[in-house]
Amino acid sequence: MLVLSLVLVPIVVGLALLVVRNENPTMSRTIGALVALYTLVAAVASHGSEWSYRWLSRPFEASFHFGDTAISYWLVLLLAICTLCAILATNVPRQRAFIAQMLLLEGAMLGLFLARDLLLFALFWDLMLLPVFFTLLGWGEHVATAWRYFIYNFAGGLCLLLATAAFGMLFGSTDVIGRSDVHLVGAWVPWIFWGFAIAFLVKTPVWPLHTWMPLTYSDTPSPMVAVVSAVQSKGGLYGLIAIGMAFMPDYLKAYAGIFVVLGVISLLYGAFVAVTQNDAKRVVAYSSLSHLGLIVIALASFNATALQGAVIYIVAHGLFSAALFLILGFVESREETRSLVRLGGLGAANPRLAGALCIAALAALGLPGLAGFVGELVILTGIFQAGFTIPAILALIPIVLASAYMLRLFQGIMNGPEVPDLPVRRDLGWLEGLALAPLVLALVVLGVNPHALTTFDASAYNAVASTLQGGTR
Amino acid sequence: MNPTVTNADWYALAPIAIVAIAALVVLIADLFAPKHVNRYVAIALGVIGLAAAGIDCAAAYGHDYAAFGGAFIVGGFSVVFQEIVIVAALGSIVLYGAIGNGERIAGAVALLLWSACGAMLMAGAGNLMTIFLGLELLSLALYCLCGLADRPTARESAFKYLILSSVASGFMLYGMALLFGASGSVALADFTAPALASNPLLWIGAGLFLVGISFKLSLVPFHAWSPDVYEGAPLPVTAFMSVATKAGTLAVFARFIYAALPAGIAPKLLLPIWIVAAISMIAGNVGMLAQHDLKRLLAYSGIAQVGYILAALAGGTPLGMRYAIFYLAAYTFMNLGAFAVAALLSDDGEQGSRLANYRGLAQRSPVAAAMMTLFLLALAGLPPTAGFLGKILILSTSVSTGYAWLGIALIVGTAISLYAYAKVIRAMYERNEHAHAHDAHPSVPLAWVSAAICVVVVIALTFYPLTPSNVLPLVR
Amino acid sequence: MTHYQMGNPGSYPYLLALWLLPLVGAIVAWAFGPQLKRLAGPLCSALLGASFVATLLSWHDATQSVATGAANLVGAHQALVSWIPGFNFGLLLDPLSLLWTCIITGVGFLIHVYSIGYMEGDNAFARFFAYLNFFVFAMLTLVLSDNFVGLLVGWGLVGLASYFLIGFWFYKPSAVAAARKAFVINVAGDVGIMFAIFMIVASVHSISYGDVFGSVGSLSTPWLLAICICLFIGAAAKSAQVPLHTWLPDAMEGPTPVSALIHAATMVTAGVYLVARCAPLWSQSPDAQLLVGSIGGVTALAGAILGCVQWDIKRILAYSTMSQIGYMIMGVGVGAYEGGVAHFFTHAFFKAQLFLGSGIIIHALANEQDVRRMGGLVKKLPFAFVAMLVGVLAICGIPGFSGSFSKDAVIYGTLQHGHPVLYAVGILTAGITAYYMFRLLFVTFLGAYRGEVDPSDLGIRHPELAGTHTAHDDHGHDAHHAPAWLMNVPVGILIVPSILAGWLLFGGENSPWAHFFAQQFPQATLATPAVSEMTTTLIVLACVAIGIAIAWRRYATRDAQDTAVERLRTESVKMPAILANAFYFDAALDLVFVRSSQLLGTLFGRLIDPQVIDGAVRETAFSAQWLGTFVRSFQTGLVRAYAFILVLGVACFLVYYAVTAGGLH
Amino acid sequence: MLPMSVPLLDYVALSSVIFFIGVAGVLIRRNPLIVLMSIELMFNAANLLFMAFSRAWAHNAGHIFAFLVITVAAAEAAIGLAIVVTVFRTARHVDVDDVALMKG
Repeated sequence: MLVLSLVLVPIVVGLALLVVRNENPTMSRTIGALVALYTLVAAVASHGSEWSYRWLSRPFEASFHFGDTAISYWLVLLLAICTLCAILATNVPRQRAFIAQMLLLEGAMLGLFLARDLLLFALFWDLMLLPVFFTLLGWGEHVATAWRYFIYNFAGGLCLLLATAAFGMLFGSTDVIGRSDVHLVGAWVPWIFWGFAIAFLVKTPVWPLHTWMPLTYSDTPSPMVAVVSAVQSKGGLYGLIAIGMAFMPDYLKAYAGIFVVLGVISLLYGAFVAVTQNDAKRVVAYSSLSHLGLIVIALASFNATALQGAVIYIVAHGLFSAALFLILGFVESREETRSLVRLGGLGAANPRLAGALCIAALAALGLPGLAGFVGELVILTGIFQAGFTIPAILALIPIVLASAYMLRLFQGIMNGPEVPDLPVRRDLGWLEGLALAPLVLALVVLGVNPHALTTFDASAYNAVASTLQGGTR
Repeated sequence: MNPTVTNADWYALAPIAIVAIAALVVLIADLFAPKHVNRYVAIALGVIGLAAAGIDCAAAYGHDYAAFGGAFIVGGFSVVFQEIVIVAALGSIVLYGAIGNGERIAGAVALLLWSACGAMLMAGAGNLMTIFLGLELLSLALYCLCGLADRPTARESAFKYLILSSVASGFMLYGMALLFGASGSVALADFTAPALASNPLLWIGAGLFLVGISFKLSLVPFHAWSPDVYEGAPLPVTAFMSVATKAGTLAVFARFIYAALPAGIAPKLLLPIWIVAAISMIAGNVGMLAQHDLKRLLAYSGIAQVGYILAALAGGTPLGMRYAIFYLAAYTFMNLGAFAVAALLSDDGEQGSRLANYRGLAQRSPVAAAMMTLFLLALAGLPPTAGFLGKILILSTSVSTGYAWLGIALIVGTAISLYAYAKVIRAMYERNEHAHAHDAHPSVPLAWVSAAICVVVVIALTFYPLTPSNVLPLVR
Repeated sequence: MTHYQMGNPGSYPYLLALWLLPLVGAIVAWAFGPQLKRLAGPLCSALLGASFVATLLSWHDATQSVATGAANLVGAHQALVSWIPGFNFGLLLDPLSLLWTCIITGVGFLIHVYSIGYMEGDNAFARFFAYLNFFVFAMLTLVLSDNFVGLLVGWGLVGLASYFLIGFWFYKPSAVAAARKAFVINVAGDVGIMFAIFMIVASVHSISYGDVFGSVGSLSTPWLLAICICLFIGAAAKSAQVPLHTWLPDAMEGPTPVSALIHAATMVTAGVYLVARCAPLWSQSPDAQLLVGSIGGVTALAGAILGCVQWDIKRILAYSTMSQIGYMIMGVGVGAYEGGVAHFFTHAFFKAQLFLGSGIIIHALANEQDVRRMGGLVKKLPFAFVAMLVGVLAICGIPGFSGSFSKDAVIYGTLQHGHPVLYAVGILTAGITAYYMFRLLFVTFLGAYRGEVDPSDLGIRHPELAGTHTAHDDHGHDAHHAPAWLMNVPVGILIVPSILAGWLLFGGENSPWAHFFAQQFPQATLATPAVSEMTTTLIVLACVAIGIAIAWRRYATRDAQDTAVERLRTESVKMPAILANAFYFDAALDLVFVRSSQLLGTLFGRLIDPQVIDGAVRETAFSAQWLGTFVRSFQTGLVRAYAFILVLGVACFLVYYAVTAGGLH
Repeated sequence: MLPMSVPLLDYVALSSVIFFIGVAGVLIRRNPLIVLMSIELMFNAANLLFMAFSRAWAHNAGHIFAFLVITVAAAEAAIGLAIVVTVFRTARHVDVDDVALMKG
């Protein structure tokens, strides 16, 4: 039941917040933070437990089946932490409704990661689009962005739906996530595979399905985009592991070339674009394209080391992109601009803000000792081991570019002479500091000791497990 | 054929009779009721009559019986469809209470009830005559209902509906004549004779018959009437029409294709229908894109939604039947809910359902906006609504029965529809400082209640997918 | 050698202490900077001093087991943690890392003390020391790591520290740009090492030095060469080897103590350390040796030539650093490991001393760095003159001073290992070195003070670009001046090793130096060159003498001193473009990497993304909208039109059914 | 079965001709009354067919059906005329094409 409450509590509280009339922003923030904290605690407490209730028995078996898997456990923790931090950092107009959307988003995504049933997974997959869509409508800068987000992701969601239905018909049950005895083969499976894959690739996103992403990331209020970029984008990668790799390994292997090529293009493309963007949030958005492209390659390379690296990097990217977006949100709320051309010299008056941005940016550019580096190094080692020499070499270029654009971002905001016409500066407040501290701390801790992330029990995924056994180490 | 008529035959007709008599009672009561309460009397009597019919009807579930020598067949199948029709009638009578004109309401309620009788008759129709009778009863009452508003658009809708529907009925009737010519019988049961499989009369007759069905289901290209009629008709009538017509016609269609065809010819015979269904899914949703009126938009939406339901039937499997019914039931509630919210917000004027009126609704009435959003999302097939589960189920049948292309059409259509539904949602959540559109009936409790019931059902159906097993259509 | 052993495994608390103490200092100074205020400097210095002591103590521990006969290998190896499965991390203190550790903590300590004086009054005093201590920690990680990933971690972290310290005055756009440039180029180097690690892991399945060096024999020649080249990319970036050197002169934007510690004594020599550390790899790959040696030679020469045309005192020293590291790389590259490493050792002292000496000058002249605006400082700053003189003598290789021993060892080593061309390059470079170092000395200290001369008369076109920094206003000199001894004492102490350190090499193969490294480096069979070591020394000396003579003639004669202003102007204005632009390396790198990246980024971000991909999406959306209008256009509202459509539909149905039914017969 | 003097096919042909005259009337004529009459024509074509087939099969279902249709058609005509009157009450010219307020 604890697992179930993990999903239900944020949703119920979110809905309740939508209805109540109390507009006190502190109250909503406190409630939101408490719920997020509850999910964090409950996620740890319920580790390994399950809850199941039969949903359909025809045309295929489906259940309301919740429980974490080896990999989703980390994503749940990441989500809970990111949501907690984001809610603490929330300071927007119409706070109550916004926090409600944040909680709904958290609940939907918790449902996604905790779903042990494909149909349930599909349900939450579509459900988690809605809070973001409404946030874009209510708080976004351009309506067109909401369209892009919704249309792209829903198109992906429809493919997922079709594939799920086909999966259910073919296998007879969708209550499969985390099971190790599911191995799909047959004439239909490539279609099913691509149905899933397209949804996942849109969500991640991967070039050329990415154009919704920079718009969404730059238009959404920072607390929301912190969660979206940090965790929602991982839904696709999680799906690739828990569904693509676990149930249809033969096809993931067969089409690995396509994934690798798309991953490499995303990797390079995102990095090159990030170098030239002047909108701070877009720099981070395109860097996400680049970073997540690497993870796609890692998954496609079907190598134990790369997979380990991918899990580390998924978490690391979640942490640093959440931190980056939150910090950029702070900067934007203070200076009312995100243009790297307009900003500058904030570091002198805001040393704490500068310090936090610095650590986040360094983690993003893969500085050794921070979590991003571990993921990158292990992934690349694995890719190279798996024989993807050219992708491994090409993947090195974005590392250099990352240092260029991340430093440009950091220096463009914090360094240089002070810009006289920017509004009065105020360094991080205690609440904002509290919002950033867990993320920054986690980046350092996981960078120094990423061991916990590598010891996940992959036996739940038969294909993954066999990959790990067949790995070279 | 058994010529003797027993009491059981009459009992089979009891629900219909109750509704028909309730209509008469409504009319008579209207003569005596004081003027300021007469609308409530009419509504109350109508609701009571329908509820009684519903209860009586439900009792027949599980007792299959071919009354009047197979002219009217009672069973799980007819019960489910009749209940859907009753729900639609209930919903729209309640909406009449919300927006109707006090003086004319008794007549409208009576007509609505008779119209429901027609649809209920269709649900159990076992031969061509019953089908025709039910169809015409449904349609004739609807012609009148459409015109029952003091607006030129309402009269125009009645006129258009009358002409076009009659033409379609003409085609259908001619088809029935040919079917009769082919088989020598009007009973659906007799069309299954293997010898008929290659009879051209049957093929052409079935073709014309299906034209009539397609018209009533408003499938492209027989859909042209529906946007205009839906837009012009009074809002409760549109609500009723969008569900009851489809329910009754779908019952006839399902019975025809499941139980009234010679073995083996279904795939070839019905191919045009599936093609038309696929076209409807796409064209209906595309048609929504450029609309400015909610009723009109829902008309196009209905065109596509029927396409989805047909996709479930394409395989001719029992499961497909169940999912079609599930989706129809879900659609009933989503649609009625959407109309209920619309009734909350608009008087039934020319401009009443303009989408422009919905701009900034979330500010003025957040709960109404939220409910409308839920219904639109359900129509779009997003979770956590019955529309989502319904689509999954339909997809699974269409994929497994070899009609994957219908599934793909469904997906494409859904993707397009999303844009249109989201446009309405966007308008509602737009922050409009000068929101001038006033909400005509912001506090009509009945409409609120019905909308709330629809919300609950639409969500609950997702988690408790009721797909009754005893729903295979019978012909004898 | 099939098995490579890394010291004696065991538990060495001092080793751990020496590694972590600077980290403690960094964290404390960073976190409690505002509270510590001026205490941060002494605190961090003290911690570093303690770290130096711990270095000596842990070496004592390491030699203990040899002394008691428990082991025959000198060195301490402490396993620490399993970072991620298969990537185990530990500390290794062997002669090579001891050497570096001593310099880092020892010289580092002196520079810390010096900095207390130099940075006095700076707003971010505590932050400076936090960065310095962090650098020391990072550098210790680099040299003490027992595996390649640990090395890479340290490698990246020193880059970061260097970035922070170059950009320490982050309100200066030039400093910010220089910091970024340094960091990005260094990341390019990191990436090289990273790739080497991939290859190592793929072939050896381990990242530990012991495993890797132990299985060198199993690697194919091209594979080994590839690993060496990739490692060297890292080394070249960090050690400012051509063509990745362009960041080093710009790095002089940082405070002078930083230049002394990071960009002269320690960090930039990490490349030397890497090559020396991986001697087992290089020794098996003659091609890699030739490549590395050649690049070292080219760098030595190029640095020296460019050193001749600089006017900024720190840039002169920067190019000289580049040139000297070229020597070191040349030495370790060709296989003369003891020589190359020795040159690192002596260079650390005299170059630190030169920088600190120049720091005294800069400090005294309120941040003036252009030597054209100096002159005659011998009377004003006698101590600085002495310090600089010793440094110059040492770097030029005047016999008896430390540089002479190590430089000769490198130059002779090239010949011993069969590289006569590099030998010649080394000698030539020694001569040029003498020229520009004495030029620096003469222009700065002799003649009349030119600080009051109008900059344009001296040929200074853009004072702000030429290194004339007058804007370090935060770096206040008026308020509480620290006692001068804080800066002078460290310099004074450094004079001793600058002179004496080289004597450790005295005695050739029987020197203490050779004994110390006896077990460290693979011994190659050496050719006996035609030219003896003594002759080499003499040739070098001759070249040095020529260099000094030219410098004397141009800058130090009475006549030259009198006409200094015109001379300097002519020289500034008539400088050949190729030299003024430093052989166009900057421009070329900019064109090939920076511009092309920006071009691609602009192309993708401004054209392909919004126009092509998103354009296609918008086009689809638009066509859906258009389709909607198209469908609408059938709805004319006319009943007869609707009926016509209906009948058309019926006709289609009828045709289908007629044809199908007809086909049944 | 009584011998048929007129072949069944002739009835079918005649009824289809009448039917299509009805269809054409709906499509071509602009007077709503004539349109309604054309619809009656379509119904009656079907009736003719029912009668013919009923006779051919010697089965009275067709007759019953025809009576049913006649009744329904009468009701339809009544309602139709009423609607036409309400629609065109104020119009000087009675033209189907004038009824096009709603479109698109």
